[in-house]
Amino acid sequence: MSALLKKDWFGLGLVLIFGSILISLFKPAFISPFNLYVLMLSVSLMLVVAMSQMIIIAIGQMNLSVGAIGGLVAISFTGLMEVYSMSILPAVLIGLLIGLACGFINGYITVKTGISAFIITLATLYIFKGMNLGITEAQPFYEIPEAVKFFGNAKIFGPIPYLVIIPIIITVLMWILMNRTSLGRYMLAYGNNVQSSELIGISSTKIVIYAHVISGLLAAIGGMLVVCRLQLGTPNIGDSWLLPSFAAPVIGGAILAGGKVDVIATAFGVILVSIISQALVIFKIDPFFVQIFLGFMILLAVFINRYREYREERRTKVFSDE
Amino acid sequence: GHGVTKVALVPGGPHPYFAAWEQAGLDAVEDFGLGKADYRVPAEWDLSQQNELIESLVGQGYNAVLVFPGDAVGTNKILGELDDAGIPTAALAGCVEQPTQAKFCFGTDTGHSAYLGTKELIKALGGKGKIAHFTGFLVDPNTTLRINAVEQAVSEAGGGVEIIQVIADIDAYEPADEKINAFMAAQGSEVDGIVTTAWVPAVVAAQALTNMGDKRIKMVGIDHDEVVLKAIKDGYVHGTMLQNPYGQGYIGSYVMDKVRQGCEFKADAPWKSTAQTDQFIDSGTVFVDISDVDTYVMAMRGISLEILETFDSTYLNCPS
Amino acid sequence: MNNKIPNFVKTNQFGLLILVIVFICIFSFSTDGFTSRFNIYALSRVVALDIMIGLAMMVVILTGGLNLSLGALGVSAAMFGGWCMESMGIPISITIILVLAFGSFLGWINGFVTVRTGVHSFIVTLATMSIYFGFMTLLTEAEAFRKLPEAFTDFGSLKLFNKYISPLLIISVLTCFVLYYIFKYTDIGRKLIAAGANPDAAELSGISVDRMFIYCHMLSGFLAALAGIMLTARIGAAIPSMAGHLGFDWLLPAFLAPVLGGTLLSGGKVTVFGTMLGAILVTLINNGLYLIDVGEFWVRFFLGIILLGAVLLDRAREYFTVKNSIVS
Amino acid sequence: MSDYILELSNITKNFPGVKALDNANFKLKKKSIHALLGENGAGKSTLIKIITGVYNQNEGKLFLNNQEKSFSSPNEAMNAGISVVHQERNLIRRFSVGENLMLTNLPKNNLGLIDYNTVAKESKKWLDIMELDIDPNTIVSDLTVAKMQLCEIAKALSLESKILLLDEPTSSLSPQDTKNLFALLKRLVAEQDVSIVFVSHKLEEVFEICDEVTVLRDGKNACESEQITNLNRQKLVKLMIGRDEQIIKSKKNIDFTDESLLDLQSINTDLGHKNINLNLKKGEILGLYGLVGAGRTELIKCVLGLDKINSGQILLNNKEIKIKSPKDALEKYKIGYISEDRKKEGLILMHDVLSNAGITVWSNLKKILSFLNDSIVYNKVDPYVKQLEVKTPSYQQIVSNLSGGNQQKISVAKWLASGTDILFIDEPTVGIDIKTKSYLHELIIELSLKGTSIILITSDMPEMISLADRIITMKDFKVVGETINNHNYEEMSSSIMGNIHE
Ligand SMILES: Nc1ncnc2c1ncn2[C@@H]1O[C@H](COP(=O)(O)OP(=O)(O)OP(=O)(O)O)[C@@H](O)[C@H]1O
Ligand SMILES: Nc1ncnc2c1ncn2[C@@H]1O[C@H](COP(=O)(O)OP(=O)(O)OP(=O)(O)O)[C@@H](O)[C@H]1O
Ligand SMILES: [Mg+2]
Ligand SMILES: [Mg+2]
Repeated sequence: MSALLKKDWFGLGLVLIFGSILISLFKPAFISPFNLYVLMLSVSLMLVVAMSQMIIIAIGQMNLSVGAIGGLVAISFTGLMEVYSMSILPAVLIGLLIGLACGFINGYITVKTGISAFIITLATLYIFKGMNLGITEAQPFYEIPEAVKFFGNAKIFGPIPYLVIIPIIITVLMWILMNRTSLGRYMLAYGNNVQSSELIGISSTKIVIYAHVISGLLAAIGGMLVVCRLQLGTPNIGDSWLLPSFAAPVIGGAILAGGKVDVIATAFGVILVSIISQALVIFKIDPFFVQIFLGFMILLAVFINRYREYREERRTKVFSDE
Repeated sequence: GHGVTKVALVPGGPHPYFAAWEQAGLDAVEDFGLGKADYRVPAEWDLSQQNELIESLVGQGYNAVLVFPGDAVGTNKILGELDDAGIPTAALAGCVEQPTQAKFCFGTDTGHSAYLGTKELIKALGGKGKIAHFTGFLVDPNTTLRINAVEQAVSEAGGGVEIIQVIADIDAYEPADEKINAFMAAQGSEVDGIVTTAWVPAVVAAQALTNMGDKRIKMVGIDHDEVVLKAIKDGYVHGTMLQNPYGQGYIGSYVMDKVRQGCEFKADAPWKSTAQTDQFIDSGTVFVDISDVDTYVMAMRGISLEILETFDSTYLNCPS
Repeated sequence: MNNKIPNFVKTNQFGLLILVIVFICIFSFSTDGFTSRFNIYALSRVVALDIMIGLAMMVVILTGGLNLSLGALGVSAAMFGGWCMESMGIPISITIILVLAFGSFLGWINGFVTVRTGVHSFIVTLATMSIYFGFMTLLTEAEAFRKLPEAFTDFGSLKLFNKYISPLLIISVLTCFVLYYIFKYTDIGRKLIAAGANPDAAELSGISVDRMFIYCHMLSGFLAALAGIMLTARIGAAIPSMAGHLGFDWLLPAFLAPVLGGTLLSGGKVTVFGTMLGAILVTLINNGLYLIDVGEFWVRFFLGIILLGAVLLDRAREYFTVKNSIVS
Repeated sequence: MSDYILELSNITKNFPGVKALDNANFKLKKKSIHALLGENGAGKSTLIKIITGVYNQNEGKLFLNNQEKSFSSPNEAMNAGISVVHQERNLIRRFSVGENLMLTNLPKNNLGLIDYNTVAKESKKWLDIMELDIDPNTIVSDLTVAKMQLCEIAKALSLESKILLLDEPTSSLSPQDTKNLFALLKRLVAEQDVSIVFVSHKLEEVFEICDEVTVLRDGKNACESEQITNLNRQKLVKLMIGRDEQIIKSKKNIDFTDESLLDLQSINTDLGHKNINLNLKKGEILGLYGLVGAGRTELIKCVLGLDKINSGQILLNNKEIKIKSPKDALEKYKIGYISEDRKKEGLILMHDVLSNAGITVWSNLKKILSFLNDSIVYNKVDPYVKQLEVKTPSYQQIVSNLSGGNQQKISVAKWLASGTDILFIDEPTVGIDIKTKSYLHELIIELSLKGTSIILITSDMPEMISLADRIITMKDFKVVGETINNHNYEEMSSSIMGNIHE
């Protein structure tokens, strides 16, 4: 029991359970199959995005370009299928490749120049988003193969959408990566203390590049999943990812200075954020109040999960010393 | 004596709605002998970015500016400065609020369009039912106009219609998808009609209804996104309020050239009035449903030609 | 010891200055309108605002934190100012004082919550961004204040120095000098920097770190409010959307200027003039790209490339100067 | 063929503004324990880092088993059979002890995933060898400083390398831990043919276990592979600092019946201190002895208002005071604290010497409108920095580029400058060379003669006995004894240890 209490996800799990019970007491529609389906969809998409940011938080950096990568891949993916009539599989592969390349660029420049990833990804955010706009001239692509549309819309059984499959696999893989592989442990070690881990013999180059490449790949997958969901490839995909991508890991106990992330708690963070924004709709909150509520709910969520860590977090900085 | 007219057509930011302006400008150059009529897009939806772009366009020698106001109030300042510098401007597609130095507003009366759309929805519902309204950023003054217009149309319906929910701030696809679907889950069985008054909510709501296969809920959208048009053809969406971006760009460029040649607006020009301005010319708003969704382009062209043909005689006093 | 290279050359500011000059040359020769009076005046106004926003972010980065609520705060303050002038008829000078106080107060909330709860300022300001913006929209019902005193709005379009320069730029540059003075030549400024660099050590050395952090947030609020007033004067009205949804439009310039200026993201270092030069550089590039006509859809792309180039060049300069200062 | 396992010849290493090593030579014989000595900043750690591939030398060669090698990363050195305990702590604080020990070579199961049971089992083995009673699943940040240091040594051992480099491994160990460690090191040399490089500032330790000595002074060899048998303490000190050592003893007469200046009365704290009573007389050096973890640092932090005092009172000049924060302590009551953890709490490493040395005096020096410039601060702190002979190229040097010892001097200098009445000094000479140590000792005595009252926390028994006027012993967050110091090492140490072990 006391071991459970120590877990980052435990407090959040309780909040989720009690919160859901409370909401469904007031609004039974909350646990209707269709609502669960909608909830799972929004969780699925954000999960991938949150993981993409989480792995960069793990090494104590930030990736401002997640959304830009996601958007670029989304429109490349649909563009290839619409303009070049490419079939789905190669389009997916090229999409992943673009994500990988973007991540590699971020990681490579960051580690080779020693400039903070915040700055590098701020610049690449402009570059990737600029390419996106330059290619599309702000026009969406509409010609999506039926199979893609089906994947984004159909249910496996009950309220469970096909779309959750990939995010769930990714979450499991991420858990294994962060908890059971040397690579993941080295990333966390690196995030904990860059100098120590270099002295231990961990190669910064490898760690940083791998983390960014994984982040790029996840952002790419996120972008393509959004295409499946929206059934069109608009240049705006990814524009709204940045804040939720940080909010979920941080609500899940991640420390922005690096070295501490928790995959399960991050997933719970995503669910919590989704439930909050859904609750705002379900309870018909006046649109003029929505922002205010959202702000207070974020603070509340973080308080609940953070209180016991008060001392550690008190003065951690976002960026470790360069 | 005024040199060639070089018109810049500047939207508020990158958005598919304005794409037709590009061709419209080129056609205007061809048809009316302008020097230039270029479609120039700010890199972001951001008032300051738009201002910066416009300022740099003046530096590049453009001498007339047609602008979709990044803000109905905020854009006035720069329009005034351009006017002081001898560069005529006009608001295109959406209006700026008076007092303004923009020569006129040529576009859609956003409030009126929402009002008409809601009327159409109420008609389709047979005068009673529960409706929801999905719209864009709250801080856009047009959003408030739309919310009020929808309320007004509902209040005129005489009690049979009720607005059960307004969802705003969904001008991005992903939050829109999340919120609209959450709404469908919670109120889908209760709601009878949906009116959307912004591009993204219209697309997402049309997509949601299509995905659900729901033909019971009546929806009236806005604009001409393919998703919305297809949903109309497939019967998931009742209709949409179309605007006339091509005509705006084409006729707007023409008028700017005339103004630069010294034409003045007639004192008794039959301006329309909107909540924002009383120097408004309607570029045409039409409601299309399944019956005319395939032919709306022709209908729009008809409206444009009609406006163009009578424009000089109706609005302008030109030096001979 | 080798001291052939003057100290100033070793700084980030020097690198930026060179870049600024290079870009001015490139744009003056390759475009028509760049040196026109209209363009320079327009640039001076844009730069003025970007400097102020950059400074407002810089003073929170100093603490090792971030202020995401910057834009929301600035707009809230500006709307408050609009309300004072239009609805309450309060004179301009008093309004300005009230607005700056109001901005500092919102900044104080950010600082107080951050310090007292131990939640990171990134999250606190993420939440207050929503809250401030939400309250602002709720209270104003998204209505703009546009019947502002003419003396006030005229100031925004005043042209000085042979009509080349906006007075707003002068305010910003003056602010830079004041901040520079504070950080370099006052006890309090030094304490702010020390607290940001190593809070634990500063605390044990008799500095009240919590108070310093709150001061930084208040200063940030103050500067954001000042930016809000300046923007109001420039557009002649206080508009809820003047910094975009949730004030987001301010965030990129807010980060770019200090970051290019050499402010350390981990805190404990400020570069006031670096931030100023950073803001100038970004504005120049943006403007130049529009003039050069790369096609607006590609502007962001090239802006990104140039930014990347600028930080890489700066790193190269640093490397070079360090290498040259090695004793042999 | 020589029987040197490791040989460095003519190594030069430059840092911006500093020549850390200047044509230095070093030879490590097989199966020997070789002491690497020198003042702070002499270049010892730099040499270690060159051997382990952290830095690349600018000039010179490195031979391993008579073959020329150059390591471009710590990994390569590790693979070549060199393991190291660096001067800085290098454990990953949020990881468990076991994982830290195994980190470079985490055991995998047949799926290729980390097997944490094996991690625990394997690491337990090395903890047992070190006679460390720690559960491998403990998170490192929950350990005391001493335990962390021991874990770090265990980690180095776990690589089973033939060359072991230990950079000040005993700096935070208790005498008992040190004794155990030495026994183990001797066993490794005898039984497993390991060769060890040992860096320390404690000469007793060097004489206890080392065979050969190399001394660095300003990056140059002051002696090279000298047999320990040819040296004595005096000679060694002379090699290191260029002159003889001075032994300092406080010869004051404190009237212990005087009124106390500072009085802690039945203090109970949040951290677990029980009924602490102690008083400090004017001009007295009150020693606070205890084994590491006795709660001394924590007591001081509670007094400074950083943690909560639940009951009891603090009297200053017989008046009850409430200290809310270190700022309060400094500005209202003229009480200062020199932290034991100079990197985290003592210094702002990224700032220059001047702002670190001046931080405590800014408030006092500020002029109208809070005006303050460098020269005002410089005038104030310069005498103290000079007095401590801080070795720095200039006041603009960034503190993190100074050697550990010089950093410590700066963190002392700033409190000297602030001119407090009461000074808490926590482990002032950890990692400090002999020369500086005696300066610091002199300084502490001089301060107290001038009327500053000092509470001195140190785990270094000789230091305690040579400096303190009265020694209070703490154990498990309680005061367990009080002795007036007669400066007789044998008597005092047995009486203190008697208090602890009673
Ligand atoms: N990374 C660095 N950058 C610049 N100078 C450095 C760096 N590391 C060490 N130095 C300088 O090199 C010299 C040697 O330092 P080193 O750490 O090797 O000394 P040391 O003998 O280990 O001292 P101590 O006993 O205090 O640990 C010092 O003057 C130090 O300031
Ligand atoms: N056996 C133990 N196991 C775990 N934690 C301990 C143990 N003993 C002490 N601690 C805790 O470890 C922390 C570090 O104690 P520390 O060694 O700094 O105490 P101290 O007496 O001030 O040290 P020093 O004697 O070196 O000044 C304290 O918070 C203390 O509560
Ligand atoms: Mg050393
Ligand atoms: Mg201690």
